[in-house]
Formats: sequence, C-alpha cells, structure tokens
Amino acid sequence: MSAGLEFVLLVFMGLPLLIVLINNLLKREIAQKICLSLGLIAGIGQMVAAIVVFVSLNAAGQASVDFSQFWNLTAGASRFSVDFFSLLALFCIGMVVTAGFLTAGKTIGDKRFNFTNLAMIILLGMNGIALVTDLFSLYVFLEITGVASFVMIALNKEGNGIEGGFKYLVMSAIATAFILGGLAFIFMQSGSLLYSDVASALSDWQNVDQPALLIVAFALVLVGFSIKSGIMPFHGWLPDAYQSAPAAVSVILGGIVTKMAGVYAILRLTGDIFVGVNLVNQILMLLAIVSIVLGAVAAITQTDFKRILAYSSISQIGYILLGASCGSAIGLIGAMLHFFNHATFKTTLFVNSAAVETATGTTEIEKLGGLQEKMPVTGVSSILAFLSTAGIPPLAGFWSKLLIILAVWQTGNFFIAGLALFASIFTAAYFLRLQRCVFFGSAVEGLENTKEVTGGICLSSVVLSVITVGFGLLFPLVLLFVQSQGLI
Amino acid sequence: MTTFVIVLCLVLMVGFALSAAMLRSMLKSAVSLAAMSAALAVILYMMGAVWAALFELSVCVGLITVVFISAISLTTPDRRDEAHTKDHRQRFAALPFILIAAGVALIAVLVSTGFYLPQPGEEAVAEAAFNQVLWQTRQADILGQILILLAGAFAVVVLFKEGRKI
Amino acid sequence: MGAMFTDLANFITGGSGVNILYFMVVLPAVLAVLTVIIPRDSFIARSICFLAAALADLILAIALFIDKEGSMLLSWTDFEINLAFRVDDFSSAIVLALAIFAVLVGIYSVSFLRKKEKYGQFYCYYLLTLAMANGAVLADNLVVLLFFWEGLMVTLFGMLVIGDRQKPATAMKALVLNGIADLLLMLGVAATAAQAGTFMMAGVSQLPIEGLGILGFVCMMAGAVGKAGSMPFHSWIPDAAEVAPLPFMAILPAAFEKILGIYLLVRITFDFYQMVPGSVMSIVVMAIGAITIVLAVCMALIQKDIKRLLSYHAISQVGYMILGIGTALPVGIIGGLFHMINHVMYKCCLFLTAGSVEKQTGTTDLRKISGLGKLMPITTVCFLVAAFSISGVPPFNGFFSKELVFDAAWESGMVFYIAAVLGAFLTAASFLKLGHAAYFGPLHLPEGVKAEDVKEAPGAMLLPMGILALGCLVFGLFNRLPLSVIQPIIGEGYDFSGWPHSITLVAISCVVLLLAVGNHIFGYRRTGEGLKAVDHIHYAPVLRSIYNCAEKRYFDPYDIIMVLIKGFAWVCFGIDRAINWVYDVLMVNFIGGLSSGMRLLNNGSVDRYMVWSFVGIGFIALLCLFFV
Amino acid sequence: MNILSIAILTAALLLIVTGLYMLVRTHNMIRIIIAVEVAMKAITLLLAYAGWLNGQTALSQAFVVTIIVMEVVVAVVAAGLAISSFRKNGDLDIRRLNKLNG
Repeated sequence: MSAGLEFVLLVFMGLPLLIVLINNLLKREIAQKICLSLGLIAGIGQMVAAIVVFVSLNAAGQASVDFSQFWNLTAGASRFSVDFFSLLALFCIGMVVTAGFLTAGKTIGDKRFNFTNLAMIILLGMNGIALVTDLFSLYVFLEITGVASFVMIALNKEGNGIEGGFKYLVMSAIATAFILGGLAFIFMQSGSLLYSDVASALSDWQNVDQPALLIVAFALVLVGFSIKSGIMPFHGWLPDAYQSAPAAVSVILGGIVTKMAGVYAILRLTGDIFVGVNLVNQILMLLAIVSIVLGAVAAITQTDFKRILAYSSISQIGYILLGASCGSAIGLIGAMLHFFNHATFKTTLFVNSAAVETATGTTEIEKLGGLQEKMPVTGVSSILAFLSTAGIPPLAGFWSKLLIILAVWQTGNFFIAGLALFASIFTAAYFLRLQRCVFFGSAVEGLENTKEVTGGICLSSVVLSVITVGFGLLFPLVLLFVQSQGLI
Repeated sequence: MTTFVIVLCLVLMVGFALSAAMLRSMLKSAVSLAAMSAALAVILYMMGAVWAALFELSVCVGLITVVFISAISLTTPDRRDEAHTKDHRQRFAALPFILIAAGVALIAVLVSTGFYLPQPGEEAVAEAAFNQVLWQTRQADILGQILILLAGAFAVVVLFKEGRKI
Repeated sequence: MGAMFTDLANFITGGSGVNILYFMVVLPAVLAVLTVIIPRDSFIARSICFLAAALADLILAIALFIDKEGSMLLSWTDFEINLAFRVDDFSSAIVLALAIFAVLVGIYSVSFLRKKEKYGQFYCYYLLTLAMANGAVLADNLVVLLFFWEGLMVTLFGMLVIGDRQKPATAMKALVLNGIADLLLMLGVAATAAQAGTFMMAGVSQLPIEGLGILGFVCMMAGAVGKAGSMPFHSWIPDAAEVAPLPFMAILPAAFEKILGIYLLVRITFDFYQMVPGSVMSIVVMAIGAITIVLAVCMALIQKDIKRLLSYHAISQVGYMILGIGTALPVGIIGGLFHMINHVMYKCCLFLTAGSVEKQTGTTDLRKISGLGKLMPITTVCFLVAAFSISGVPPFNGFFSKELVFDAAWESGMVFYIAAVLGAFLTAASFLKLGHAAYFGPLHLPEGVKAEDVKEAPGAMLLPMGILALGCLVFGLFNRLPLSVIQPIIGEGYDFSGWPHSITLVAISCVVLLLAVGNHIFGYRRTGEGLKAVDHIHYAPVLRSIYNCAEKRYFDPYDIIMVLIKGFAWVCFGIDRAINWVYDVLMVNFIGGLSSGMRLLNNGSVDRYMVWSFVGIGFIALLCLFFV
Repeated sequence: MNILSIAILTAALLLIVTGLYMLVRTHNMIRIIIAVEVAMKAITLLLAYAGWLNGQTALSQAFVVTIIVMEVVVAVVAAGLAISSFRKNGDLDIRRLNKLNG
C-alpha cells in the first residue's frame, strides 16, 4: 500500500461517522442549523477524496489498494479494497449526496436533523458496498443502506411515505432472504465468502460435487439482486418508493441508493466473481432487455413527474445490466460509464422535480405547464438531462449507450442490440411528453407567478448539467484513459 | 443421536412455522415464531455453533418476541381487524398441502438424482476460536453491526417519537 | 510553434496522444454551444465569445501551417472507424484559408448582425460550421470525413432556417440538393472503401479508375462538386441569397463550400484516384466545369438583384476551378486551386460590399438604387477592385489564375477553351452592368430612404472588405506568394508564378475584355441606362425565350426533381397512408395500451408486486433448467 | 444417501415456502414481518449447516450472529412503520396501502 493512501478509509468510513457524532453531540438548536452544512462537507469531502485517490493511484500505477484492518491485532486478509470502479462509485455517491443536501436546504423543513443522521448512515452503507471485498459484508452494508432508506422514505409521516417505505422493506426483505440463501450454498462450496476465494472456487463450477446446488445459488443471488435493483419484473416497489419519498430523499434514493444496492453489486458479481458463469450472464441479458423495453413503455403513460423518472430508472438500469451481462471488458466499461452517467442525469432530473415541487407544490404533470419561461434553468437542465438519457450525441449518455450496444453486438445477440437501440425511441417519447406537459406551452392557471427556485437546487442542476455536457464532449479522453489502463 | 435431535427439531420448526402462519391470533403467531427460534437454537447448538445458539436464544426468542408483542399490543384493540381475520383460516387452508407437495417433490428429486453432500466432519475441521474469527476477520461486519444499530436508533426516533403526541 | 501547442495539448490531457488537431474541431464546437448559453441580452459577451473562437481557430491554424505535420488517432473498438486526423501541406493551407475567412467574415458579421434577431443562433451555426469544416479537411478516415461533411449540411440547413423561419422552402431546397450530393458521396465512400479495402485514407491512394472505382470516383466527385455548388446542384444558392443573412452568403456558398468542395475534388482526383489527362473521366469533369461556367454566367447576366447576380457568379466561377482540375495537367490544377483562393477572396469581398449596400439602403434590388459611389466611396473602391479581379483584368489576382486555367483548357481541347473565354466575356459584361448600375450614374434611392441617411458602412464592416480587396491586389502583383504555397501540393519543380507564359492567350483575354467594354458601351448607348446595357443579349431572338423559361425555373434541377417526385409521391401516398396508419394509430395505440395495461397491473398492492416477482423467479428457474 | 442433508434442505425449503406464502396471502402488516422472520430462520439454518459441513463453524457463527442483529433491527423498523401506519389509517390492513399505483 502506498503511504499516502492510508487516509482513504478515514475519509470514506470515518468522516460520515464523525459527522453523525458531532450532529448528535451538539445542542439540538445548533445542530438544526448546521447539520445540512455538515452533510455537504461529507459529500464534497468524499468527491475530493475520490479524485485524490484516483490521481495518486494513477500516479503510483496501481489498479487497486487493499486495506487490512481497522484495529491492529494481527495481520489478516484484506477486508476493504479500492479500485477504479469503486472510486467511480464513491465519486457518484459523493456527488449525489451533495446534490441531495443542496436540495434539502429548501425542501426538508424541520426534519433536517434526522435527515442528516440517516443520510450519513446511508452514505456509510453505500461506501461500505463500494469498498468491501467479501460477499457477506456486502450483505451487511446492503442491509444498512436499506434500513436507513426505509426510514428516510417515511421521514415525513404525512403523505404516502410510510406506504412506500413499507413496500420497499417487504420486497427488500425477500431479496435479502434470496441473497443469503444463495450465499449459503456458495459458502458450502467455497468455505469463504471473500470475492477472490469465491471467484476461484467458482472458476470450475461445473465440475464440483453438486453443480445443481450452485445453479440454485446463482439463481437465488441473481433474483435477490434483481429485486434490489428493481429491474422488471421485480420492480413493483421502486416507483412507489421514489414517488412517495420527500424531495431531497428521492434525489439520493433515485440518484444512487438503489443503484449501489443492486446494480453495483451485480456489476461486481459479473465482473469479479461470477466471471466464467455464462448462465448468469445470459439470464441477466434477458432480464435487462425486458427491463429496458417495458420500463420505457410503462413510463409513457405515467402522470407523476417522479414516477416517470422512476420508470425511466428501471429502463436505464436495464442498460447498465445489459452492458454487464455481455461478459466482455467493453461491456463492463460501458456499464460503469453508464452507471456514472445515470447518476448524473437522473440526479439532475430528480433535483429538477424537487425544484418544480418546491415552486408549484405538485409533481403531477397534468397540473403543470409552461414552466420553461418561469424556470429557465430547470427547463434547460432538464432538456440536457433527458437528451443524455435518450442517448443523443454528443452528450454523455450517448457514449456509454454506444459502448453497451457495441458490446451486445459483439456477443452476437443482434436482436437484443437492435431492441436496446430501438428503446431509445420510447425514452425520447416519454421525456418529450414530460417536457411538453411541464415546461413547454403556456402557463397553466395558478402558476403564473411561479419563480425559479434559487440557491442549492439551482446550483446543483447547473453543475450536474455541466458534468453531463462536459463528460460527453471530453469522452474521447475518458476512452483514452481506459485504453491506457489496458482495459479495452 | 445428533441426527435424530436435529431432525426432530427441524420437524418442530416446520410445525411452528405452520402454526405461525395459520393461527388466527397474532399473539399466538408471535409465540410460535419464538418457539421456532428456540428449536433453531437447539439445532445450532447441535451443530457446534454455541455462540450462535446463544444469540438466537437471547435475541430472537427474547428481544424479537418482545418487539412483536409490544407492536401487537400497541395496535390491536380494533374491531375491524376481526373482520379482516375472519377468512384467515380459509386463505391458509391450502398451505399444509402445498408444503407436503413441495416437501415430497424435493425429496423425490434429491433421492432420484442420488443427491449427495459429505457428512459433516468428513472434511478436516479447522476449528478456530469464534472470538478470534469474529474480531479479527469480520471487522467490517462488526462495523456494520454498529452502524445498523445506529440506524435502528434513528429509526426509533423518527418512527416512534412524534407518534406519542397523538 | 505547432509543436508548442501539441505539448500544451498533451499537458492538458495527460499525454494521451490528443493534440492540436483535436482542438481544431472541439474548440469551435464548444464555444459555439457557449454562445447560445450566454444570456440573450448580452450581445457583447456573445460576440466576444464568437470572435474569440474564430481567432483561436486562426492561431491554431497558423500553428498547424507552420508545423505542417501531425496526426492523431482515437481508435474505436474493433471496427475500423477511428477518429483519425492528419495534416499535410495541402490541408494545412486549406485550414489556414478557412480560418482567415472565418475571422474576416466573423468581424463583418458582428457589425452586420447588431440589433438583429437570432444572431446567437447564427453565431452558433457559424462556429459549428467552422468546426465541421476543420474536421472534414483534417479527417484521415473516410467515415470521419463523411460525418463532418454531413454535419456541414446540418449547419447549412440551420442557417437558412434562421433567415426564413416561417416558410423554410429555400432551406428545404438546399437540404434536398445537398442531401442528394451527400448521398452520392456516401455511396462513393462506400465504393471507394470497398475497392481500397480500408476506410483509412492512408490506404486509399492512387486507385485506378476502373470497375468499382468508376462508381466510387464519379459518386465522390459528384459529392465534391455538389458541395462546391456546381451545376446541377447549384439552384438553391440564388434563392438562398434572397432570404439568408448576408454574412451567410459570404461565408458559406462563397467561401467555405468552394474551399471544401475543391479541396475534396483535388483529393479525389489526384490522391484517392489516379486521373490521367485526356481520359474519359477527365473529359467528364471538364465538361461539368465548362457547362457550369457558361450556363451560370448567362443567368447571372440578366439578374436585377445584386445578391442573386453574385450568387450566379459564385456558381459560374466554380466552373473554372472544376475545369482547371479536370484537365489533370499541373498547370490546370494549380490554376484551379489558385482560382479557388482568388475566388473566395473577391467573391467574399463582393458579397460584403453588397451587404453594406443592403445595410445602408435596405435593398439590393438594382432597379431601386444607383449612383451610390459618391455616398459610399470606400465600398465602391473595394467593389471595383473585386470586380476587376473577377473579370480577369490584369494585374489583379483573378487574371493570373484564369490565365492558368485558360492555358490548361487550350491544351486539353478547343471547345473547353472557347467556353472559358465566353464565360470571361459574359462575366466582364455583367460586372460592367452591375457596377455601372449600382455605383455610378445618377443618384437613385428606394422610397423612404433619404440621401443624408445613407453613409459609408461602419469600420468593422469596411475592415474585412478592405483587407480582402487589398488581398486581391497583392495576390495579383505578388502571385509568387500564394503559388509558393499551392505548387508544392502537386509536387516539386513546378513554377507558374510571374507573368503568364503564353502571350497569345493574354492577348486573346485582353481582346475579350475590350469586347465586353465595347458591348457595354453599345448597350448603354442603345438604352441609355447602365442596368439595361445587356438587354440586347437578354432579348435577342432565340435567347429571349430560353431566358424566359429559365426565369420561370423550367431548368431548375430542383424543380424538375420535385415534379418527378410529385408523381412518385402520389403513388407513394397510398402506401404511405397505410404505413402511417401503422405508426400513428396502430403503434401508438398498441404502445399506449401496453403502457396503460401495465399501469393497471401495477395496482399499488404489495401482494401483486410479490406475485410479479414470483413470476420472474419462475422465469429464471425455467431458464436455469433450459441452460443446464 | 445422507438423511441429514436431505432433511435440512427440505426443511429450509418448507420454511421459505411458508414464509413466502404468508407474505402473499396475509393482509396484516405484523404478520408480514413474522413471515419475513420465518424465511430468515431458514436462511440461518442453511448458513449454519454450510459452516458445519465445510468445517468453518467459527466463520458461520460469525455470520449467524451478524444476521441475527440485522434481523432485529429490520423487525424493529418494520414494526415502527406498521405502528405509524396504524396511527394514520386506524388498522394494519396492507390492502389499505395502495395509494401509490400506476
């Protein structure tokens, strides 16, 4: 381990914990005032740390760093590790959490103290997911993220938050049971749940004593993570949870939480652990394409801003998993980049929905209209984000989708590649409908005096839009970096 | 002997699970669950997982049952609930048959395919002290336990506290 | 200097191989987006951003021109479609020319567009055009070339739509004609790549014109001359002159499209393929050139609007370039390229003078204005220089390049030479008419415009005009300067600078010029008006009816295509209705129904969600069984 | 043939089936939590058995202990949600939680 990198765990696991402590030790009145700033510090600090670690890793020419222990009893196997993909995920987490806290300033009201506490726990949970190297620890952090999310969705006990939270909890509990069941069978075979041990135990999985048990294990793990990531047909809870969550919570939830809890784990599984297991890839590919198409189709007739975004997430998650299911480096890279892009553009859209909700008091698109003139920043950033989602060049979303579809093409599944390409039309269709209903046209009665929401919300949508556009324009550089790492 | 006790406890577990599902009284369901946990604790003990058995017994049989009972007592006195539970047994009438069918089918498949797993203890048992394993190699999990307890504490603050005002 | 920029680029990008070539394309494009993002009200900020982009491009272009070498390659997966750029002698000169004109017309545009609506979009499209043009010239891969080429069509369409938003008929026309040319180019690229077996230009070298090569050559050539605005892809240009903002005419049809079209033509004829003097292909190209010269100049002769007249000349002059290159003789190629540079200078200058006339008087209709010379002396001088230049009066630059083309045409076939000379005669005649009518004679202004309101154009508009006019003179007197850049393109050992070699040809040219003057005096005496000085040609017995038909657009290829298409369209209408029904009714209802059905299924009950999940689990279990 | 392994696998399957059947068929939120617990017992059983099989008893004990802690917290949170819902709607019927649909 290079000397400068020891602080990594301190930032990613220690800083949020420290902020929770500070927040709870302070007098409540003071804590109410500064807790959101504390959260911002954690988010921004995480982004900075991710960049610093990236640069120093790159400078040291390493692909990953392992961390052995928290407390120094004796040397043991590594339990945490950072590589480029987890850094990307950590950066996304920091970005989305920052956006969530910026949004919270105007939307969360007097719940801010609890919001900060829970958001820090979610942050810790997600960081854990990104850093761990052990399947069981992965489950532990999934559970932490999940528990904190259930509570956050129900943070405002008025409204439908309890309903959304409970549905998420039930589905998530089923997912947990499936994942752990699968892990038990894998553990039976491998005797350890470290990524590396499991990967080597599974490398020749067809020739073990009881391959049937392993097949059951693969299926169980896959089902569990599919429920967690909300792909069709395991998606029921996802739109409800997104729609009912308070604005700032849905930014964090929709932007990153469900991606970390489900998609990131699947990417790790297909990239690091189930490397040679074609079975998983093929099933995943089918699930992914079903999700892409049906998610987009279902979004077309939705009437709630956030619900449209939720179904759009289902469809986009499908793209990420499609990339991961190709089993090739290029597909995995495409999936990772789409993961990042999705975090940016979907967060932008959720921030915009928060802005619209704050300004007009509703997210039902039939009650909205003509906001482009009144809320230009929100309108323009939303257009950019949706163009990126639909994969219009040269925005960021285009490149990652291109890589994914190329990867699918290379696997020889031409029909699926075509379908994935074709689904972009549906994406454009539902977003055009959204854009037309909310932003274009003339102002609806009662909304004449709407004003742009200033401050953090506006700032975060501008910055995220800049990232979307900039990443798209500078994409060749990203590709060059990826090539220079010898990944493609 | 071990095999016999374990199989007996397994049968008990399935039986208690069935009663947890089918009994109309929620309190009895919760108690069935506790009994199921107790049977599981015995199995864990027989398998040599002493600490796990201890935890199962204290936490699942004790704490969770307390949680359920208090939750039930906080919510029960409601007439409408009776109406809802009237068709309860009807809805669960099929469960025993489904269980029998599933059990027979699985056993048939396992036996017909000559399913085989090694007898426990056939492989060399590298017995390591539970304490050492937990504290030295599962540090991430311990951190996770701390965090989830924190999350639970915050959850209690959010979900229970304000309710008191009503 | 170029190396310095490359170092800088490497520093910025962490030494990943990206270099200055990349920025030539990306920089204008990024700043183009910036000009639209800057708030609408701040004209100054937008203009500064706009000019900064043009200047930055110029600096990069100079750096490239000095360095003259460099390449970059961003490879894309397994396909051979790489983002590849390369620069050499030829393309560095072309890029420099593009950058210079972009800056000059840019300065002019800022002044011209002040207080006009939609200027932000114009800036944006302008810079995007610059980016695309740079990309097209620097491309080292046929697909990349094609990409940027099509991009130019898009920006062209966008600029035309700004001018005539309500009824974008001209934009449609331009799109259709350019689209056909581009489609041909695409076909040509495909055929060429098939023959060469690669998309990379390094592999496409000196292919013989035979078999598939004929298709590739002809189609790519059509694409190139189509972009340059030769017949039969020309007819949108005069229409565009009426609706588009003037800087558009100066930058696109007059400058960029000529440069790019001729650049590609030269690339095709001497780099990708091997065109031999006297071969069939050579004659075809020369014929296209000759026909373009004569027909377009004939149409120019009778125009009564400065912009239309100039735009027909823009078509006609491209004929000289194509003719020169078509001869495949060194003197012809150099003449063609030299003529291209000269043409861009004087035609840009002419359009700019027309722009300042329009800005001051509100019109460019020759029937409404005359005698502006006294009111706008500097504009008039610039016009005269450029007009002399286009008419081929020594010692302006147009004279020298035309002489080189004449020389080549003389050697290649008398019929081409005669066409070229006829073109020169008519060009001179029409410019005598134009100059006489607009700038000399009695003062005459449109109704509502007072003489004291008509002033000289502002400095920012005069500066580019003046520079271009001066350039016309300098490139004439010191023609060694441009030729020393052009000559190395086709090889070592050619020197055509200095006074033309063939005294006979010079004499004939002078005689032709004198004839044109005589003709003008004859016409003027006959009618008493400068504007009607060529009416005796216009209304000559046979010509009159032909001209009438032409004025009614019977010969416009676009209209002919449109008539054919109408018939075809009528047949297609029925089919189209049916397909439309499938899309508009069936598909929409199907997808909408599917979507509504999914909404119904998603009834908010968590039991239902679990049942869905179990269906999914069953599906996965089945798949597992299937795969095992 | 190994009676023990067959018995344990079968029991685990039956417990999971019972849990899932309860989840789908019951209308009471607290019963749903009980159903989740029933399913988790099966998982605990499987993990402990796996450790016993491959000799990693200590490791599997660590797993089981962690799972138990997680289980408790999830049960508490779920009970909290159920109680909040009860206070809002007046009963625990899951069928009432269908405001979010479409």
